Amino acid sequence: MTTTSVPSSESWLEVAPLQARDALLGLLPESLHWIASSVLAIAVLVGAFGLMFAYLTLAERKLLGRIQNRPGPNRTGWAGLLQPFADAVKALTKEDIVPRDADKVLHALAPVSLVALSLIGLAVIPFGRHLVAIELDAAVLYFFAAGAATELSIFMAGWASRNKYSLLAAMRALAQLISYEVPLLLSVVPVVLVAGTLSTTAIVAAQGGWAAGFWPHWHVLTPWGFSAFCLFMIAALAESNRSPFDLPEAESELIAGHLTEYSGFKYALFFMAEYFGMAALSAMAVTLFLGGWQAPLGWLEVLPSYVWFAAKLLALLAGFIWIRATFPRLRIDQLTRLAWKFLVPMALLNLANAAFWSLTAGWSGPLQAVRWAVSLAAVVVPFLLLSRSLFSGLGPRVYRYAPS
Amino acid sequence: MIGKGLLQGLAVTARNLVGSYHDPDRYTTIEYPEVKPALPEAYRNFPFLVAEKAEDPLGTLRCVACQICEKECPPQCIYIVMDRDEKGKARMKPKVFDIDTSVCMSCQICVEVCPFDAIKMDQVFEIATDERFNALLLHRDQLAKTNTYFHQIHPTEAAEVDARLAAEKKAAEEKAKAAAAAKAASAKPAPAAPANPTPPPAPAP
Amino acid sequence: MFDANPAASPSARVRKVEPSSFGFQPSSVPPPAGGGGDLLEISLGPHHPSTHGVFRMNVVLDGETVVRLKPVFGYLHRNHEKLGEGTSYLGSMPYTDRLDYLNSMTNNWAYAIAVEKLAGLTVPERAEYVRVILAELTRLLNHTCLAGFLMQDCGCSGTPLMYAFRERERILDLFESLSGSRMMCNYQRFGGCRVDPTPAWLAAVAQLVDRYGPFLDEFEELLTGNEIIMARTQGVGRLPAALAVNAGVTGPMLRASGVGHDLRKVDGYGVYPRLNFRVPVGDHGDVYDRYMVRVLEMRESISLLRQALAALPGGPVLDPKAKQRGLRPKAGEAYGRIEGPKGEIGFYLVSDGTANPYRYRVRPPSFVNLTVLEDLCLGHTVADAVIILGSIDIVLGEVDR
Amino acid sequence: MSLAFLALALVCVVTASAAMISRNLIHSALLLVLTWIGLAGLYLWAGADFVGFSQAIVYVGGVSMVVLFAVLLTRRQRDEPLVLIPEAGVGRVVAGLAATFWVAALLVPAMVVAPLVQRAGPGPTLTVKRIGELLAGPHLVAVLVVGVILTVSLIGALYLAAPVTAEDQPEWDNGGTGRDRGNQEEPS
Repeated sequence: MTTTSVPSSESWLEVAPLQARDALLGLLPESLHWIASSVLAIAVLVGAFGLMFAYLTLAERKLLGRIQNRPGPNRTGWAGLLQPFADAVKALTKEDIVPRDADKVLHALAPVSLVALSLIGLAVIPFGRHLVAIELDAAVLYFFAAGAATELSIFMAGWASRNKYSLLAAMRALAQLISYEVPLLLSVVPVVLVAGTLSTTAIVAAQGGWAAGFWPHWHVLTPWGFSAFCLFMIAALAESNRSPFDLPEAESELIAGHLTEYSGFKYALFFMAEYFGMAALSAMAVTLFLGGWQAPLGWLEVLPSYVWFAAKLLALLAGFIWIRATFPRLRIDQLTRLAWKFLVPMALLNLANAAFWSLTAGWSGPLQAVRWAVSLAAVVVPFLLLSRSLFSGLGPRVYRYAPS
Repeated sequence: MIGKGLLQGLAVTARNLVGSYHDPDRYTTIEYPEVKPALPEAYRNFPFLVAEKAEDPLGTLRCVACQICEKECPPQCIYIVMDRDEKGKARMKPKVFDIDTSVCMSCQICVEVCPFDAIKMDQVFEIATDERFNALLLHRDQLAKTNTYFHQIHPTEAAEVDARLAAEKKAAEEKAKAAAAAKAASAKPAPAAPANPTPPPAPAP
Repeated sequence: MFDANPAASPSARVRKVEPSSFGFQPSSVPPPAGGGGDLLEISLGPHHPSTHGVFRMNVVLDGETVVRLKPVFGYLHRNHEKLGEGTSYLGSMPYTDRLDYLNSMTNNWAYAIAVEKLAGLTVPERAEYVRVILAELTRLLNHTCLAGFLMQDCGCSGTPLMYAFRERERILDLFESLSGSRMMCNYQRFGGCRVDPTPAWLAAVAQLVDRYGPFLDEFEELLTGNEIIMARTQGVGRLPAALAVNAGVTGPMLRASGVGHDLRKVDGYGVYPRLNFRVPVGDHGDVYDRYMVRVLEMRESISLLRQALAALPGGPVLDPKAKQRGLRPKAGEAYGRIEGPKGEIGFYLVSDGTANPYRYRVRPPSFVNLTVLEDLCLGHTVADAVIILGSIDIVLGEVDR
Repeated sequence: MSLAFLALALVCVVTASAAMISRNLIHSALLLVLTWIGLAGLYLWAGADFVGFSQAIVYVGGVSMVVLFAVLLTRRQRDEPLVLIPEAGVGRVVAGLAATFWVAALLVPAMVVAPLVQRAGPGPTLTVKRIGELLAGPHLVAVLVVGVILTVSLIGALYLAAPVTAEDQPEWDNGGTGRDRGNQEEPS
């Protein structure tokens, strides 16, 4: 955690986490403070996100259930609230099966490295006004560098299992990563361009305030920002292997893909990593586009900043689940085609759009309307053209009836 | 416009999410062990044997061990041995009546072919057991259930059966009476049930 | 994996794949996963999540593209036809429930028609209408389930399947309250039906029919316009009309290929000639057409149900003279067929005058439609093979018998 | 030399050597990824945060995938040894020694001339901004030229890789299996 001095003007809820940290550190000798502070930050992050993972699995199953008009898990504890712990006990007590021909080292290493890599990205996310584990100038870069190797772990899992389904999953994971890393990064560049910084705290700070008193300066509320947000979320879905891009897992095609030969706690670790990855990318999206911990309206700032962050994060995660409940899966060639023929060109055009937005920051009055119109057109027109070419030859059909 | 279908789909799932909280037409789950499903009257499961009296179920079985059901049972899960006295004369009662419920496919053909309305379909479906062989082979004493029970589970059908049996009995008695009046006192009384099984009457709706 | 000549063209590589390599050879240990060879042989099934039962597809992949596919079945073989020769005519009726266990009502009907032809029985008017009602309910049930399963194969996380099953349950409830069993109805009899439907039951059917249209609207809203589904299914698994006809494909699959052949029109069995309905046909013969033709058929079924309910006459539902037990038809043969939800379901019976059929043979639509599986899948990816199999609409109880 | 540097250097050297020695191509590739991670760590240690993170994104996230793809698509038989360790001939030994000599001749003077720094420089501060200014200012032309060259090579690669001609079409893709049903004109 940062050691910025606590402003006294803020509400006690806002500063409560810092005071708790200081109180804990006060129990230790001065010489241990630097390490204790880091350990505390790690412990809080792992604890909070671990708990969130546990209840996210429950929330996903509940939400999926309700969307499918069934109750979801409701037997363990009140309304199923103990279900995650029952699952954990089950996963821990299950036999850990390693196939005879498997590459044992990689087979064991894959889930561990995946969890670790999914988690370290969280270090640079500002969860609240004063809550960021590490202040980095190149924090955005760090985040994507940390997440770059996650699909490598999936590849390891798939390859080490010595199972043909797993191998196909490994190949798919590689193809997916190569395709989606590019639009993911490209959709972030406009934000960096406009905010003029790679630091996450500075990007959040740049989104503070309101235009005309009610329109927050969040990036998502600009044409280029909305476009970049959508691109980022699509790429994030693919990066975290969530439906409709869950091709490495693809249970109707590859049984469980890279997870086929995993059981017990290793399997649980993969799940944990999936949710950590999902949470990390959503947290990044909140930071980059949704104003981070900023409240949507001035008078809503009575709630502490981290509550706003959590609310936005949970909303995005619910969106992930909602999408999973609704969409079918893409095919691997369609997946890569979508990335290269739609997302990448859109992201590049969006970059130009953001540059225009950045250059015209001084326009006001009627010029402001022109600025919005141009930027909006620069999003809508390429979208229509690109999507039409992407879906050429497809569409609703008219059916005839046999003459009787 | 591309993406419209996707948004429509999201709207449908959202509607169902909300609907599952207030619309019983969408949220149709019955939480089974706590809430028992309402079985329709026609529901059938494994067969049972109808007995007249609860005090002596085995003694008052309607079954006369004619073995028609045994012959007609498609998976051949019924096994019947006629009860005989010391001289080998048939007592018109089953000594052994076994139904292997692990083989039975609940098709109701035994019920349809039975001329004596002696075997009917039960509605007990919670028959799970941890013993695959003996526990699923039901014997005479386990199969015998009273007519009252039959009335409870299939009231319409049971009422019809009772009415028919009563009518048949009355007809038989009158016939016997007429025969007795016409012939001398030495004539034997006719049996309670027709000697030749008639084809099964059309089942009750 | 196969010994492939690196210099060979893809076609030469394909020729290297000999059918003998598909046998059950315990020694053919899977080759190393980490590379080598160009072709990958995968056994999709028999316990694979989307083979619709215990079915196995031995596929040879070039990358993810299917270059060879061999269906392997028989895992659910129950000796159905031979059992039929050892069982009385009546005793085979409950066995037909278990052929295509989703559509026991239509199986019953086809079998009943065969026996009625053999024994020269007539069916009361009311029973004919009841049969139409049940067959069309079965069609709704089958097509709804199929759409759900197909979307599950496409990768939907169960949502369409759950909606489909919710509606299917309502139809099963109706079957249960009429026949006593949800799926194994054993309802048709020679010369009519076993139970006369009560007015309350008919009212429940009318209610279900009224709500089915809106359900289909919502179902289609979720799926039909979905761009991902269009991308996944359009142009995938095209079945040319000529191949469909030559392979004996029937049912919605044939009609999706553009051949308007429907036994309800062609044979005009039952009271179908008196009812008004159209036969939808597709122009492309791909998975999307197969899905859409079924959806359109469901809409026709709703209209058929309305007409049949309105025209339902009174009277008995079972010819009282028709003998059920101990039926001994005169020596001869008969083939009874109807348009089942999956296609032409037919029963061929030969009688030698005894109580058991001398020969008993089923013409199962699933099995015949499955024969074009390889032709449909070649050149597509594994993911497509799965949805092509799903769109054929098989039930392994009927394929393996 | 700090402990961190020693640890990072050890990681790099050990994993690089292991990657060379390993008989399993996939293991080699994954060890190579570890080496790159170690290198990224070295950059970070030296205060070059941008280069360090870029190293991670580009090499760990991108190049490693390409390497693994290449390995997976390479044909190899089951029992064939992966790394060819041939019988040592005189020529090979000489060639090896020569290569070693040349590498050493390049590296050793460099190390002597520019001794290793004893400690990490000042913390990573403004390197990103500085790099941006340099790339967009004095080196703009170079950046543009490199960009054009890369784009051209990318398009060329796409052109070479795309199978579009009719003779490239595999036999199984002719719309049927050549079985003698179908292929006739469609019935009306």
